Amino acid sequence: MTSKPMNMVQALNSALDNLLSSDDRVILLGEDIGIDGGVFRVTDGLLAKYGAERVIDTPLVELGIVGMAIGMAIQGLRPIPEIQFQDFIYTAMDQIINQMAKIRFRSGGEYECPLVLRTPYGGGVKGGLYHSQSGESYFAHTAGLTVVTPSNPYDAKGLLVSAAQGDDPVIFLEPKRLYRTAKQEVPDDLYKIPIGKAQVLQTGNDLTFITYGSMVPTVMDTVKKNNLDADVLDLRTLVPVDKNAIMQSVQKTGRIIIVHEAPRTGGFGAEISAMITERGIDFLYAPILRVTGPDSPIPYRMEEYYAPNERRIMNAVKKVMESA
Amino acid sequence: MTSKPMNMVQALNSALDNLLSSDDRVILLGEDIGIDGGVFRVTDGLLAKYGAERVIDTPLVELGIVGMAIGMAIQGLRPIPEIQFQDFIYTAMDQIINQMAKIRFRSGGEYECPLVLRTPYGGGVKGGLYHSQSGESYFAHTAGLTVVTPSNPYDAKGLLVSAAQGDDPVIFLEPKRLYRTAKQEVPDDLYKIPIGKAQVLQTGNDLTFITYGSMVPTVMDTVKKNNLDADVLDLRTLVPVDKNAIMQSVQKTGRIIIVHEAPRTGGFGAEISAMITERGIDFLYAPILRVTGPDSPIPYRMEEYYAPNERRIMNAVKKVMESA
Amino acid sequence: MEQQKKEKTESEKPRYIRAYAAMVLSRTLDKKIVSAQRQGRVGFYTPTMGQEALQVGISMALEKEDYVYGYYRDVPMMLHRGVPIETIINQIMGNSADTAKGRQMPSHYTSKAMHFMSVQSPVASNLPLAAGAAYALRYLKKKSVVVTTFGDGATSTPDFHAGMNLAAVFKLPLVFVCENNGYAISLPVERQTPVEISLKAVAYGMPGVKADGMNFVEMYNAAKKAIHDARSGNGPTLIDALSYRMGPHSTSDDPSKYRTDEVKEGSDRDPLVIGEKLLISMEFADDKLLEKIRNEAIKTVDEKFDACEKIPPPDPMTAFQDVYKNMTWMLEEEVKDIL
Amino acid sequence: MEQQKKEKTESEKPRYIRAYAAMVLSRTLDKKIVSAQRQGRVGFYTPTMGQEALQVGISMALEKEDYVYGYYRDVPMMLHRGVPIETIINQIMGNSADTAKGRQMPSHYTSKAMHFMSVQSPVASNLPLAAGAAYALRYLKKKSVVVTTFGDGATSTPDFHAGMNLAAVFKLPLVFVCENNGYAISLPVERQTPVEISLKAVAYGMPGVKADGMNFVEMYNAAKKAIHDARSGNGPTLIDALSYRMGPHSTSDDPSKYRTDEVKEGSDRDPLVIGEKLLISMEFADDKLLEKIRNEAIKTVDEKFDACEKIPPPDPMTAFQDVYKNMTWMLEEEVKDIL
Ligand SMILES: Cc1ncc(C[n+]2csc(CCOP(=O)(O)OP(=O)(O)O)c2C)c(N)n1
Ligand SMILES: Cc1ncc(C[n+]2csc(CCOP(=O)(O)OP(=O)(O)O)c2C)c(N)n1
Ligand SMILES: [Mg+2]
Ligand SMILES: [Mg+2]
Repeated sequence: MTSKPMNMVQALNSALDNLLSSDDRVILLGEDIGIDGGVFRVTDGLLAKYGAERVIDTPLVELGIVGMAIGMAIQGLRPIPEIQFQDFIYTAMDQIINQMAKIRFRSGGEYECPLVLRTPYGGGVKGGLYHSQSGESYFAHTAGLTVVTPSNPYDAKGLLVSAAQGDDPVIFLEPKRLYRTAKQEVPDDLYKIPIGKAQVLQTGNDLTFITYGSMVPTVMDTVKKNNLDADVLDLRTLVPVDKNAIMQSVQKTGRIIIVHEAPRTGGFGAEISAMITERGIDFLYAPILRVTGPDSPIPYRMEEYYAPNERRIMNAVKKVMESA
Repeated sequence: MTSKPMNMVQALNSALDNLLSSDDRVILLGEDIGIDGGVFRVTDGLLAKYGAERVIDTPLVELGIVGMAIGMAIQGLRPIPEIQFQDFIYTAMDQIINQMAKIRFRSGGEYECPLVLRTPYGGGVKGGLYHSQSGESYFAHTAGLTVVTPSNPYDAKGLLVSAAQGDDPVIFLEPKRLYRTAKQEVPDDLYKIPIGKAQVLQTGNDLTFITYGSMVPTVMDTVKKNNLDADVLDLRTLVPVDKNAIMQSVQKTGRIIIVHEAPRTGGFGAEISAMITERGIDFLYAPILRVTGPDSPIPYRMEEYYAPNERRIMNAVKKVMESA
Repeated sequence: MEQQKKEKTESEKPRYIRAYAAMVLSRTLDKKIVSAQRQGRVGFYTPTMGQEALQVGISMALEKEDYVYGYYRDVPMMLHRGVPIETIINQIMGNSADTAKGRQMPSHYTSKAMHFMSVQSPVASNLPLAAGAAYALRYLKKKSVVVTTFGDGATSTPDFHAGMNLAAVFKLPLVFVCENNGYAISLPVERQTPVEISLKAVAYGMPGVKADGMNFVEMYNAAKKAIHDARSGNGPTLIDALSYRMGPHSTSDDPSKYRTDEVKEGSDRDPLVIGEKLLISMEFADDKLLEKIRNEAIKTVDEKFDACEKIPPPDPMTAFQDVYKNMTWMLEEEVKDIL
Repeated sequence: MEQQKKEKTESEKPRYIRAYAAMVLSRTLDKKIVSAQRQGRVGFYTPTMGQEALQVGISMALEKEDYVYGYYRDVPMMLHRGVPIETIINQIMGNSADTAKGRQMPSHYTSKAMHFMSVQSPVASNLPLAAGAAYALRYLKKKSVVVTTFGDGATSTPDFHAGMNLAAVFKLPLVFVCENNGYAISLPVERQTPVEISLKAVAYGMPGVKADGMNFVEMYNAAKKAIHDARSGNGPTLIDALSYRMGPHSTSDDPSKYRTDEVKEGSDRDPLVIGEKLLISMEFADDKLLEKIRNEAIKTVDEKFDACEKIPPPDPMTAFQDVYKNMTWMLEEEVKDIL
C-alpha cells in the first residue's frame, strides 16, 4: 500500500474519496461541501470527482441534512452528512435522538440507519461560544448512537472507514484544533480501525490518563515533557467505550485522571469515572480526577483559559500522586 | 395560610394561578394549554381566568414556543412555556442550548432570560419510546441552565414558584408518573422552596440513596418495606446540585446508591458518582452503584422492565452492604 | 365516445368497490378499537374516522413500488394498500406478532413488506426522511414515488419547512399530503396558521392543490395527478386534503372541551356516506352490495381482533434488542440485572 | 404644490445626508477591519460591503423606541441608529471595553442602550426571539416595533418558519428583513430555494415585498410602510431586500472558489455610488460635500480604531461571569483551578 504524509483534513478527505470510489451507495451532503470544498476543506475536490448527485450542496437546514441522510440510509444508501460546526447541530437534535437513534429499534429491526454524521467540534480556532463547543455528552447519552472521535490523521481515516462500513448510525466528531497540527504517514487506500477499541498510546505504572479527541496531544505532550510513568488511553470510541482497556489500566495503576475539553458537569468524564468506581473501587489509590473545560460557554478573547493545559493536568497529577 | 390536599397536577396549577395573579409579567404559552387546559390538565381553568393574551395556545412548534418565551423574557416578561412531552423538546434544543442558556453570558450581562420551561418527563403512562423519555442529562450538561425536578405536590409548587421568581432560565421537569399518584396538604398561597437544596427524606446510617424526581417514591417504598437504615436524598435541583448535602451523607454512610430513570450511560448519576469519587473516596466502603434505566429506548408493552424497581434496588443494596 | 367512457368507467368498478371496502373495513376497525380501549383491552389509540376517503384516494393512485412515509392515522391507507389487518391489530396490542415487537405505543405502525416506513410520534419528522428516501430511490434509478402524510398542525413544524424546501430544491419524486382534519388536538387550523394550507406550497415554488378529502374519487384524481408529476420528474406537489377528525384526537382526548362535533357519523359529510352515494350514482353498487361489504367488515374485524388479542406479549428480552445491530456490553450488563 | 413638495424634500435633506454618511462610515470601517485582519490585528470579521443601503434605509424608518434583533452584518444599521463606532470596534477586538466583555467572536455585537439584541451565530435563531419580543412589547402597551434581519440562507432554517408563522398568527408588530445578498457562503440563493424570497410571505398570509436594497431611498420607503403597518396593528411584513455581498462571506472565506464578483466597488451597482447619485440628483449634495463626508469617515475610523486597539483585554475572570446571575459552586471550583 502506498502512503503519504497527511494532516487530519487530508486523511479524512482521503477516506471519503476511497469510500465514494469503492461504493456507489456512499453519498455526501452538507452546507458548502461541494463547490467550496467544505469550510475546513475536508471535502475538497470531491464534487469535481464524483458529481453533484453524490456530493450535495444543501440549503441551510441542519435538520434537513440529517433527516435526508436518514431517509437515504433507510432506502439502502450509505450517506455521510456533514454539519459545518458541531455547535449548529442542535436544530437537528430531534432527528438525531428521535429518528436516527431509534430507527432500528422502533421498526422491530425491519429498517436500519447506517450513516456517519461528521462534524468538527471543540475549540482552538478562536471561534468563541458558537464555533468551539464539545457536545459529545449529548450523543453519548443517546442509546442507539455510536460516538467516535479520532485524535490523529491515521486514526481519523481508519475510524471513518469503519464507521461508514458499519450498520448503525455513528456520530463522528472531528477535533478541529487538530485538523492541521500534525502530519502522519497515511495509506492511500482503504483501511479500518475497529470501533469500540481504545488505543494505548503509552504504558506506565504510576497513573492512567484517559482522554480522547482534541485533548490527546495535550495529554501526551504533558506526559512526555514531565517524564510521567503513565498509561495513556486514547478512547477513540466513546460509545461503546472500551471497558476492558480502561479496567486493565485501572487495575495496574490505581490512579486515574480523565481529561476532556467539554464542560465538567455531565461531561463524558463523569461516565468514565462512574463506571470505574462501580467496578474497580478496590484498585483505586486516589480519587479519580477530571481535568475538563469549565461549566461555562467558551469565550473568544479569553479562550486560552478554557481547555485543559499542562499546568492544570500537572496539578491533578500532583494530587493523585500525593494520595496514599 | 389555607391549604388543601392536592396532587401534583393540582399543586402545579395552583402555583401557576398564584404566579399569574401576583405578577402581570407572567405569561404561559404552549400547545393545548388554553381552551383544553393542557393534555395533563396542569393549566386547567387558567385561560378562562387570565385571558388569551396571558395563556397562549400556540401553533405546533416547540422551537417557536421556546424562542418566543426567550424573546419575552429579554423584554422584561416572566414567561412559563410548556412543552407537551419532554420527548418533543429536541426541535427546540438549539434555542435552549444556544439562546436560552447563553443570553446573559453572550450579552455581557446586558440582557437576561428569566423563564421556566415546564415539561412532563419519564415513564409510567405506557407511552412507549416517544412519551416516556427522561432527558435531564442533556440539560444538566448545558452551562447556563438551572435544572429542577420535584417529586411530590408540595415541592412541585414551591420549586415552581422559586424557579419563576429567579433571574435565570430553569428547566422544570415534572415526573408525569407522579402527577396523580399522591396527594399532600398544599398551601393555597405562594410559598417557595429554595433552588439548589436537596431534601433529606429519611436519615440512616448504613447507606445513602441519592435520587430525584420520578424515582423518589420507588426508593422510599423500597427503603420502608425493607426497613433499610438509610439516608435518602431527594436532590430536587440537579444543577446546581447540593454538594454539601451529598458529601455529608457520604461521610456518614460511605455506601452510595444512585437511582434514576434515565439511561445509565451519561445519565446524571454518572455526575453524582464522579463528584463523590473526586472528593470523598476515602469515605467510601463500597463501590458507588447506579440503578437506572437501561441504555435503550423505553418500550411500550414491556415498560415494566425499564425503570428501576424494588428488586433491582435491593440487588444493589446487597452488593454495597457486602463490601467491606 | 359515450360507450368508451362507459367501458372505461366499468373497468374501474372493482377498483372503486375495493376502495369503498377498505374505508368500511377501516371504519369498522376504528370503532372496534375505540370500544376495546374503553373496556381496557387496548392501551391507547388515535382514531381515523373522517379521514378514510382521503387516504384511500391516495392509495388508489399508488403503485406497488411506491413508498409511504406516513403518520399515526394512516390505517385506511395501509389497509387499502394491502397491509394485513393483523399487522394493525398486533401493533395496537404490542404483542409478539407485532412487526415492531411491541416496542411502540399503539398507532405507530411498521410494514416494510408493504413499503410503509415505521411511524414516529414527533409530528412531521418523517418529512425530511421522505425527502431523503425520494432522493435515494431516484438515485437508485427506481421509478418509485414517495408519499408523505401529516396533519394540519404539522405544517407549523420545522420539519415541514425542511422537507418541503428540500423536495423543491432537488425536484424530488415526492408528494406531500396534508391530512387537514381541522384540528391539532384542540387548536383549530385557522389558529395554526392564517392561510389555507395549499398556499404554503407557494413558498417553495411547488404546486399546491386543495382537494375534497371527504370524497375518495376527487382525492384519487388529485393524487393521481400529483403522483404522475412526481414520477415523471416534474417534482413534488402539496395536496391539502380537506377533511375532518370525526373522533377525538386520541382515546385520551375529550373534544367537548374545545369544540362541538361538526361532522357526525352517517351524516351527509361522512366520507363513507359520500362514498356510498358515489358508488350508487355510478351504478357500481346497490344497497345490498354495500350491506354485504359492511357485514363482511364486521365479521373480519371481530374475528381478527379476537384472534390477535390472544397472541402472547413479546418476550421481555425483545425490549432490549435492535438498539444496535449487536447489543453493546453496557446493555448486556444492564439486561442481566433487569431480567 | 411643486413648492410644497420642494420644501418637504428639502426638510428631508439632513436625514438623507446622515444616511449617506452612515453608509460611508460603515464602508470605511469595513475596509479598515478587513485590512487589519490581514495584518493579524483582528481575528475574524464578516464584511458588510454591499448591504449598507438596505440597512440604512431600514434604520431611517425606525423610531427610538423600536428594537432590532439583527445578525452579524448589521454594522451600517447600528452606526446609523447611533451605536457608537467604538462599540463596534471594541466588540471586534473583544477588549475590556466591549459590551459583551470579549466573550463573543467578532461581528457578534450587543447594544442594549440602542435597542440591539446581542447577535448569536446560529443562523436565524433570532427570529423566534423577535416574535416573543414583539409580543412582549405589545403586551406592555409600548408603541415599539421590532425589526429582525437575516440572510437569504436563513430562509431555509426552522427558525425562519417558526418566526414567520408565529408573527402572522399573533399579528405581531414585527418586520422581517431578508438581507438577500445572493449567497449563503458558497450557495447562491437560486439553489437555496426555487422561489423569490418575497413569495415566502404567502405561506403565512403576510405581505411580502421586494425592495431594491442597493438604493437607500427605495429601501427607506419600503421599510417605512412595513414599519407603519406593524405599528398600527396590521401585523408583520416580509421585506426581501435585494442586494449583494460584495466581499467574502468572512475573512476566512475565498469567494473565488465559487463565484466571480458580480458587483465591484465603485461600479454603478455599488450602493454608495447609487446613494451619491441620488443625493446629487436631489441637489442635496455636491462632490465637495461627499468628499468631505468620505474624508471625515476615514479620519474617524483611523482614530477610533487606533484608540480601541490600545484598550487592554478583559480580565480573565470575565470569562466565567454572567453564566448565571450568581456563579455556581461548580464554576467557582473550576475557576480556582484555572486562574
Ligand atoms: C413535535 C411534537 N409536538 C407535540 C406533539 C404532541 N401531539 C401529538 S399529535 C398533535 C397534534 C397534531 O395535529 P395534526 O398535525 O393536525 O394531526 P392530527 O392529529 O390532527 O391528525 C400533538 C400536538 C408531538 N407528537 N410532536
Ligand atoms: C444554523 C447554522 N448553520 C450553519 C452556520 C454556518 N454559517 C454561518 S453564516 C452561513 C451562511 C448564511 O447565509 P445567509 O443567511 O445568506 O447570510 P449572509 O452570510 O449571506 O449574510 C452559514 C452556513 C450557522 N452559523 N448556523
Ligand atoms: Mg389535524
Ligand atoms: Mg446571504
